[in-house]
Amino acid sequence: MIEIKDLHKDWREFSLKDINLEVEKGEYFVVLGPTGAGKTLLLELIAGFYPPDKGEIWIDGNEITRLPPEKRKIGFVYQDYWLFPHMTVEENVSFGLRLKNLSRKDIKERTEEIMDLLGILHLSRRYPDTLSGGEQQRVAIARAIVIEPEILLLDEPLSALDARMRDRLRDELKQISRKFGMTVIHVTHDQTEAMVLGDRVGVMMRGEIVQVGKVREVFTKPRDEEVAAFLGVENVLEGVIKEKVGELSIIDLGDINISAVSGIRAGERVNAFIRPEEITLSKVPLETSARNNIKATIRRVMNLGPVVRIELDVGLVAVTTRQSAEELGLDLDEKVYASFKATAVHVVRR
Amino acid sequence: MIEIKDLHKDWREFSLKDINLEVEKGEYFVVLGPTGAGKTLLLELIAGFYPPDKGEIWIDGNEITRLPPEKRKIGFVYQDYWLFPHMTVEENVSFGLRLKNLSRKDIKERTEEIMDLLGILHLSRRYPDTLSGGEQQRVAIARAIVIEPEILLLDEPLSALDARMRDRLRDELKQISRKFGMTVIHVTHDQTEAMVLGDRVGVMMRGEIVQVGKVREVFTKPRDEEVAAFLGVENVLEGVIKEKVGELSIIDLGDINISAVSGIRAGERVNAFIRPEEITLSKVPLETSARNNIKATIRRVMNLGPVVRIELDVGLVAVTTRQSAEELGLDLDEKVYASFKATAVHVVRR
Amino acid sequence: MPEPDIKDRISLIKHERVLILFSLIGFFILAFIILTLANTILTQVLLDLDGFIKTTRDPSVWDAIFLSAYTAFLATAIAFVSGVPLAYVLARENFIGKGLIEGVIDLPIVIPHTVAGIALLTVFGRHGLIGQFSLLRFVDAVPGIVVAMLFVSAPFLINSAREGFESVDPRLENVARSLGASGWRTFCRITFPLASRHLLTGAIMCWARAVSEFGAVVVIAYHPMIAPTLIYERYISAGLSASRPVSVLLIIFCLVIFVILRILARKR
Amino acid sequence: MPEPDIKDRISLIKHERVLILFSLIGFFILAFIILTLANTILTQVLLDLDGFIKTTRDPSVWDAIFLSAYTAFLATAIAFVSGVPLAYVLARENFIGKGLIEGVIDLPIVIPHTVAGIALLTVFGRHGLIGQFSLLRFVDAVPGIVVAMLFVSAPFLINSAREGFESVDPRLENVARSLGASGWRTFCRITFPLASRHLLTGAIMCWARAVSEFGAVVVIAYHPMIAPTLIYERYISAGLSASRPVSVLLIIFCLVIFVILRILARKR
Repeated sequence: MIEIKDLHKDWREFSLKDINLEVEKGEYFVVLGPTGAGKTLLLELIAGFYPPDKGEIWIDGNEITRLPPEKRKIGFVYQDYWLFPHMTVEENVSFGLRLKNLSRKDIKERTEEIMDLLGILHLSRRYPDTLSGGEQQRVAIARAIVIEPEILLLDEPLSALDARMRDRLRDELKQISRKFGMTVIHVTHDQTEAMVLGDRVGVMMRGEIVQVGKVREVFTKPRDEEVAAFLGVENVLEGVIKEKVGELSIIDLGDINISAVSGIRAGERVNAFIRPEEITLSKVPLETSARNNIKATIRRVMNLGPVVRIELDVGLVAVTTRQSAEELGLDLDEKVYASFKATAVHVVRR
Repeated sequence: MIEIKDLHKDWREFSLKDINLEVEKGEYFVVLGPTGAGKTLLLELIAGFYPPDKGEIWIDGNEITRLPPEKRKIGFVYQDYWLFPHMTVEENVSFGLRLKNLSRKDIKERTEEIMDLLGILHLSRRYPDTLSGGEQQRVAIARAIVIEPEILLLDEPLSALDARMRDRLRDELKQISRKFGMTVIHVTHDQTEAMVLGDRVGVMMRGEIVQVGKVREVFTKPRDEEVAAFLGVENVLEGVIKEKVGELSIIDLGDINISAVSGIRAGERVNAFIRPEEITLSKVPLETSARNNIKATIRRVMNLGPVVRIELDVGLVAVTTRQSAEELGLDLDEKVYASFKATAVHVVRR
Repeated sequence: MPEPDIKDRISLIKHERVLILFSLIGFFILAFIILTLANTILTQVLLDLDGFIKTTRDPSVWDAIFLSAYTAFLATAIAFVSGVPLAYVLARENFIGKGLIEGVIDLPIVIPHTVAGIALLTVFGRHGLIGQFSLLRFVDAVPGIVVAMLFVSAPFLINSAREGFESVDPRLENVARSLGASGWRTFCRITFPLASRHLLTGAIMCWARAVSEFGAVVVIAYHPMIAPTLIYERYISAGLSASRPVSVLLIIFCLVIFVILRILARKR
Repeated sequence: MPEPDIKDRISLIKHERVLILFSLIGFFILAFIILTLANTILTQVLLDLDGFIKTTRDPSVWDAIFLSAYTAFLATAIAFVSGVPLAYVLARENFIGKGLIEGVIDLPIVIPHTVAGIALLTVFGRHGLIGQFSLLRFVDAVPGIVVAMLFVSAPFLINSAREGFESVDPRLENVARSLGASGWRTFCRITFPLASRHLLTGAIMCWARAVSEFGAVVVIAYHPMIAPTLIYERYISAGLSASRPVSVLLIIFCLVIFVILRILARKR
């Protein structure tokens, strides 16, 4: 467990202000905030690259505030990889192991195992400057986890990658962190990353952590308008995959079942994300290509200018034009059918 | 008119290969391609910063292949602004004017007029390093257009900006280029920019221009799979705003009318973009909050694995799950209703 | 948390152990420089203040100092006018033989100073390649001093100017060209002002190197005496105690000029 | 398109007018350096090849050359051991008085060489601050030569090393630390290897500056004679024609060493 108490650091004109945070063992914690919020500095303080001005950092009941970074057993991955340019991929990955009293055979085995896991074994003799961004970040991740750190700090690890590589590596990050049971603090400005990866999320703004909570909680109940504006409000639903019919998954959300397209096996716990614009409301059930038709009661109607935000009792939020809402008589306590296509549901393992 | 004939340039390991291109006077031409396709190099050759290895560049019937850049009357805006750091905003903007034989009064007037147009008049005494990215790019654009070049070359002018600023400046770019009647070549890797801004689009890959055409044409009829994969296929519809009911616009697309949310005045020519996933298909007309219910005939059904791509005769493309398609009997020549919400239509001025 | 203060202090030291060790090792070379100069000044002031004051009133000492400063300035000016354009070409263009030219520019640094003097003498001496035709007299004359200083100091200016030009992104020049500025105007309005800090630093280093030169100058022009020559002459003819007051005056003089120039370079 | 070739050629010249002009101006300073050295060598070879050959057989000349190379090497080694850690501290830490220390490091460049010699003599001379207690003799001895060379050449190594360390991103060190490397190991395995090119260049410049020094050495140690002193002595006692063959030998020697070192620095 990581405990951060009243951590404070002035850095030129910027201040990190009285950060208090607890991250559980094995948790995947995402710090979400805009550029310049102080996210990287927070990670660097936890890693021990700089001493804080005041405050304490405890890991598993030991204070490490002033411990040098090499004694903290914390892995660190930067956005821009920072591979050692004078070493091959294999030398980069095995760097941490070679500092320990291990036999050559052990080092080689463990290095190759991790490289294999991250799909970079074929690159082992290459030098970093010959690799693509995605390959470099895989090497950086392999280098950090090969020494099996208790804590892994990820500083915008996906931000420098292109969209396709970002999606792939994002899923792999989640799997790897599960596999090794590492505690992860992942810093990002990207909402999707936070939703897909985070067990819990901390929202950081102007050097302060302004809201901490489960992903769903934070995204559906932002503390104030500023947080809401930064997050964008999304439908985040927790469920279990109940059955699979071909590519189609039926997800049990507790009260309701929904259909989604995903490759995840039955029985797995998942989060389902649906953008509010994807949900169509009507007064009668529809026969359309939208697989999901859910009966619900309107809980709240919020006027947002040209569009109306409608909260339903099943935990869904929809957005529609004001005229549609008036024509269909979408008022408080009315019964409606919410329909959305199976392809509109974004499913990820929890 | 710009004519580029067999332009070729080797640049370290990279080659720009036999570029042939014609851009009409007053046209907004977008060169769309992934990073490393050679887009910037192409612009720099047109501007005359480097001599080509072979080939010719003609402007309005005059060959300018070997003319120094200062004689070409071509404005250039880089992605990273490159403002003169030792000059104030006003000095930056007036730089080009001060090189001409103009009176101080004329210079001041025209500089202020352009700064006002771009909303940077209040920044005139500031230095570039005190400005935000969006402000810097406005200054760079003002600096380029104040001398009223015949041709404006934009090298990823929006890529360094955050999303909100990008959207705003994108619309302004379009308006400004209209106002001055400049011929614009705009280079980007962003499909939305190409769709929103381009009169025509050239797709560039690995140093070659692989497809040129009207935006709609290129996006709906990509030459091959590589281009299609890079573009993503989208619904791009040309129309005119027929009437406005509050925030709702009725757009006349020729055969059909659709409803959309937009602030654009009636009578204006627009492009409407709809993502294929937003379109729901059904066999009977639906009473839902989706404003648009369009009767159409299925022209083509393409199996794309778990999902099916369905082309309709009204020029729309929809994507749905295979199961939905089978259950609803979505086959060739069947009549269906395509419904999508007014908020799902992205409307921009043509 | 028991006694956090002590624990903190210990681990802080541990943390930065390498830097502390390095500071200690590095201190030797610093102490060597400071000690050498400070000891000379203090010895003089404490043991022989009168001798020092007398020296400050000796016109031949001031003549030598001003001649040094003046000739070094001339050498710097010549190096600037010819070296800055060369540095710009080297910063912007790639061509065959560029590495060779860079080597030639660094050569004067490696050539022993008296060898440079002899070489200059074969060119600018009374029977030298240029000296025999020239209307200017070089041997035992101001032009000879300037030529010797120019030879040893020009590399500093050229290398610094080159670095300065390399720090100006060519895209700034491209933009200026597209706005209608010719190559020359672009250089004057964009490149030169943006590199001016490096150019000034380079000029300062060039002047400093020129004003400190002895070996090359003493071969080509023992007279008129520049300050380093004057000191050598006093040392040879009258020993350490006679040359020390002039040395102290020169150290102070150079220090003052150097500090002023550095402050100027920083302000820009 | 009528006569594209001629049109092309003319506008190409127009386009790069500034660079061509600058190349012409820059050529003067290049020509000055090349001419001076080439003329000396050619004059010697064409007019007095025998004298040159005789010089190459003169053991006292070779003694002086080897002494120069050897003492310059010692000075470089000392500067390296103490200067590299100092450079690292300056590259990584910010503290009050850092600007002052940077100024102190550059001071030896501005101090006239004979003044440096006098100052070193007051410290390392027989009655000097250190000289009176030291077991080593400095005056007219190898340690004196080394100390003089060290004083004038150390700044070059320190400044180059510092630039090298500044070019290594601290985040590379951070990552190495997080992987379990201590500060010292991080320096040895990451920082030092990545800065090694700059360190080597700095050492070369330091050696070159040391081997070329005359003024500071001649004051503290006229004997044993290093090459620049030997040349000066021959020039004073026997004139230009007696000192020129040794000068030519030294130019060639320095050129060869310099070229070898530069090639080494590039390979790394």
